[in-house]
Amino acid sequence: MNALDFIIANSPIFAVAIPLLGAFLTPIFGRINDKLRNIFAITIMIITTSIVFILAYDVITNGIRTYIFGAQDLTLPVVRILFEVDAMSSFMAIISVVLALVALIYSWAFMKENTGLDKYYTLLLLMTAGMLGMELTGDMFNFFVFLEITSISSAALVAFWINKGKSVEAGFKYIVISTIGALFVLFSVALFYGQYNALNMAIIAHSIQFSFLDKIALVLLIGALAMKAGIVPLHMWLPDAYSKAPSSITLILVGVTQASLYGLLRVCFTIYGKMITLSSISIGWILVLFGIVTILLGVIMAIAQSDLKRLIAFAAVGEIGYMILGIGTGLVTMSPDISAAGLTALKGGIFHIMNDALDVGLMFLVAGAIFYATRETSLDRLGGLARNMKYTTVFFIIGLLAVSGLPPMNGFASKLLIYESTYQLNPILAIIAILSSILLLAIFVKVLHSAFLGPALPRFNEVKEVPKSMLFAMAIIAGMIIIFGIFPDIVVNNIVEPAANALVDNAGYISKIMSLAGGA
Amino acid sequence: MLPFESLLKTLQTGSGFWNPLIWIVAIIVALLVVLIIRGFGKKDYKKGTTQTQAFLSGNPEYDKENMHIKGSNVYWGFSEIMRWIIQLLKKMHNGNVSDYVLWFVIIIAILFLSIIIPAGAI
Amino acid sequence: MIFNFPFIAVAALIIVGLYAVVFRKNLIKMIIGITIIESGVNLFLITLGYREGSIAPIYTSSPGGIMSLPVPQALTLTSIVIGVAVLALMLSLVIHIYRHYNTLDVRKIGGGEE
Amino acid sequence: MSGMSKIVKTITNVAIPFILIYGIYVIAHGHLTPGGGFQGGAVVASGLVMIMVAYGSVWTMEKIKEKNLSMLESLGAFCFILLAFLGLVFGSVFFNNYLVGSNSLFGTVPAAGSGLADISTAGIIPLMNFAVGLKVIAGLFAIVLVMAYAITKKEAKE
Repeated sequence: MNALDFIIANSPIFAVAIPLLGAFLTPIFGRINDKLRNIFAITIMIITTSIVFILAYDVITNGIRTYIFGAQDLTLPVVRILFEVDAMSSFMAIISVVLALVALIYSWAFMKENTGLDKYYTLLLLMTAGMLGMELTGDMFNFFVFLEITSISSAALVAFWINKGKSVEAGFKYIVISTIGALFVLFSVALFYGQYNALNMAIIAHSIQFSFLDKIALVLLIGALAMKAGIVPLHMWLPDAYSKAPSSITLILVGVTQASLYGLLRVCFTIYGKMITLSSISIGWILVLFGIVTILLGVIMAIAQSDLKRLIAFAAVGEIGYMILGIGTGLVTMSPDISAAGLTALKGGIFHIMNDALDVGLMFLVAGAIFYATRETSLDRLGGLARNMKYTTVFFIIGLLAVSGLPPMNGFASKLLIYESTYQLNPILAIIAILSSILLLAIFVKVLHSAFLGPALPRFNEVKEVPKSMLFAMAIIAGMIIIFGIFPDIVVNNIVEPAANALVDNAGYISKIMSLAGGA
Repeated sequence: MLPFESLLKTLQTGSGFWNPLIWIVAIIVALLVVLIIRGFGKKDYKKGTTQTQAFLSGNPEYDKENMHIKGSNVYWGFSEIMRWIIQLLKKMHNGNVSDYVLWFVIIIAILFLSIIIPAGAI
Repeated sequence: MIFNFPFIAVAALIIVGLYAVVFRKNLIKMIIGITIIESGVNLFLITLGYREGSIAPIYTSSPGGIMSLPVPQALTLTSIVIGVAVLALMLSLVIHIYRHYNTLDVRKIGGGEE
Repeated sequence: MSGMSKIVKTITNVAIPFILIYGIYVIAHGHLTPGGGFQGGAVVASGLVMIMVAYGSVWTMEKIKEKNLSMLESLGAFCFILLAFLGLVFGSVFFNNYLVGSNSLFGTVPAAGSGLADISTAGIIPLMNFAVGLKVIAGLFAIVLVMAYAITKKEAKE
């Protein structure tokens, strides 16, 4: 067995274990030298990223992968922890690692003046490991554990600037909300375990009966994961946490939110996949309703904000609504097989997960750059920054075009898929979505005007362009936005469509484990 | 690795298609038209004359710094009309974590009713 | 009937905990509420693995007979460990909140959000 | 928190070896009896917290730096992951219990059915218990120590 085969065979576990290993080695390197520690963290993340890409390539070409912990083969009843990676998982994992890598590069200069950076890097790597674990695991209890790992480390990072009261307060809110959500997830896991004697997602999905207890579990899982994913009206922690965290952390928080959204999809499409297609069950419509409310509230609140990061956070809430709208439309049309329009909506929703991460992420990075240069986040006191921060302005304009869904950026491609397919479900949905997209444009034009344009303000005469590592991080994301915008077809055909098909095909997901266990 | 033709393929949306390259060509053409139209007026523009000064209905121009419209004043009219709903929504985001959890309980209750009742008897 | 009692206790604990989180205004009391919810969930897990008249699942010098299921106990243990970490993080954040605001009243610390 | 009276300090000095030994016993027998890394670690950490209460957090902080504790904690976690990786190296699967049946340390396969326990069984599980125990001791003690120290500093300032 050569080295590449070895890496491919063990890639699911490497994706989680290497950041974990790196997290605990970081303090040791931090004792030697600050620069060495940063290089070490970035190296670890580059290794993780390449492993995730190898894994994703392997999954998309060869189908679902499983990895059993501690043994070569599986016996019934399945008590072993196992990872099950399909195209959807690997799609989400790619987003998470890319965001984490960019955040690490960005942190180099952005967090330089802070103390306690050993802990910062440790927690950041832990958070990445937790996110990847949530996305790759095939076990409900393991999902809960990784959910908690992610929550704890990200809450600690939200409150990283402990000298600011607001940051600590936002971190506290985040951990309270996350813990309550995670406890209800655990309660649902216990309900499954009590009925089916299984913790594995595929086995639960195989034997699910949709009894009364299953309905309770479904309600609790949807509620808890929707809260973690920031769906209105459970989103209120999100603007607080996003706006008070350091910008590099906010970028990963976007990924954490989407990992929770992935959990929601896993629950709806895989675990309840057999039952969701029954006409008496209206989960699809519930998601569509959630999506519309989320879009509307996000954009209306964003218009009224005067704090830059809080404004972007509400715009991010609106963007989450688009994903939910697309995915909910896909779910509505499943009876029992998905229609062509439904598949388009699902593709749009999944593609928008990636685009939202890039667009909103770039916006947060720009907001962080403005904060780094001017120590100011209020739009009322900013102005004329384009004179001194040329590159940041260019990146902001790219992000503006992308986030408000203007062609030819990537945001347009995914939103177009969502508009066209929701129009076939109900025209009003598409109209609301398009109008909100226009409002998003208005919101960010306001930011462009009040922060970057306008006369030079004397108090910002000394402002300089941000350091190179921050510019480089922004350039990576801006480059991806442009490439995905000009060639949306590559992404949709190679990554998004397998992910959508994998999500719909829950029979394949179940039979993989069943054939492995030799039963049924 | 990727064949060149795959870059030129269009994104099918079920009821239509989207090809950014055509769009970019259209944008370049539009920019050229704009440039040509701009060229017509360019020779009338003279620097250093009163032509370049701001005209505010005959009022004197303020300091440059005071001329900048602040972030919360942009879209003033729009937010004035939407005031009632914005005030309502802002009241919702009161920063109190107890209320956040209360919303969670309410949503769980609503979801519970909406999933249990249509499915009929327990 | 008597074997349903733990499940009633689980429901009671979760409701009491949620009540404390929602209606108590002191941050420490809210944290206590979260811990009560966690105890409820842990009790539920433990109860699932219990069988009437069973012994603890330890093989060392075991007296024989049916054993209760060890998997839920392992899950509970993991959940307790996570609970300790969450509790520590929440308490240390509360210490910092108290330093900044000089109060633990949840209505006073959240004010001033736009 | 400054130190407490001489009586408390003396009693602490007498009691602490027993608490530590009990905690280490619980860690070492984690694969045979109820207990394991977390439980034993919590016992040891509470013993250390007793020292902190008796002698005061400022004194303890001077003797044991918080930085060293977090290094120890990282070391514990690192050993745990390393053992899992060794499973990959020697047994071709992550977390593989490669020591079982190797007749080396902890490598004996126990007889089937109930009976008296043999401590030299269970493969890498006792080793992992020690790693977790180290992490829990350092982690829990660091949490309590830092919290107490922070509150003491706050009181001293006022």
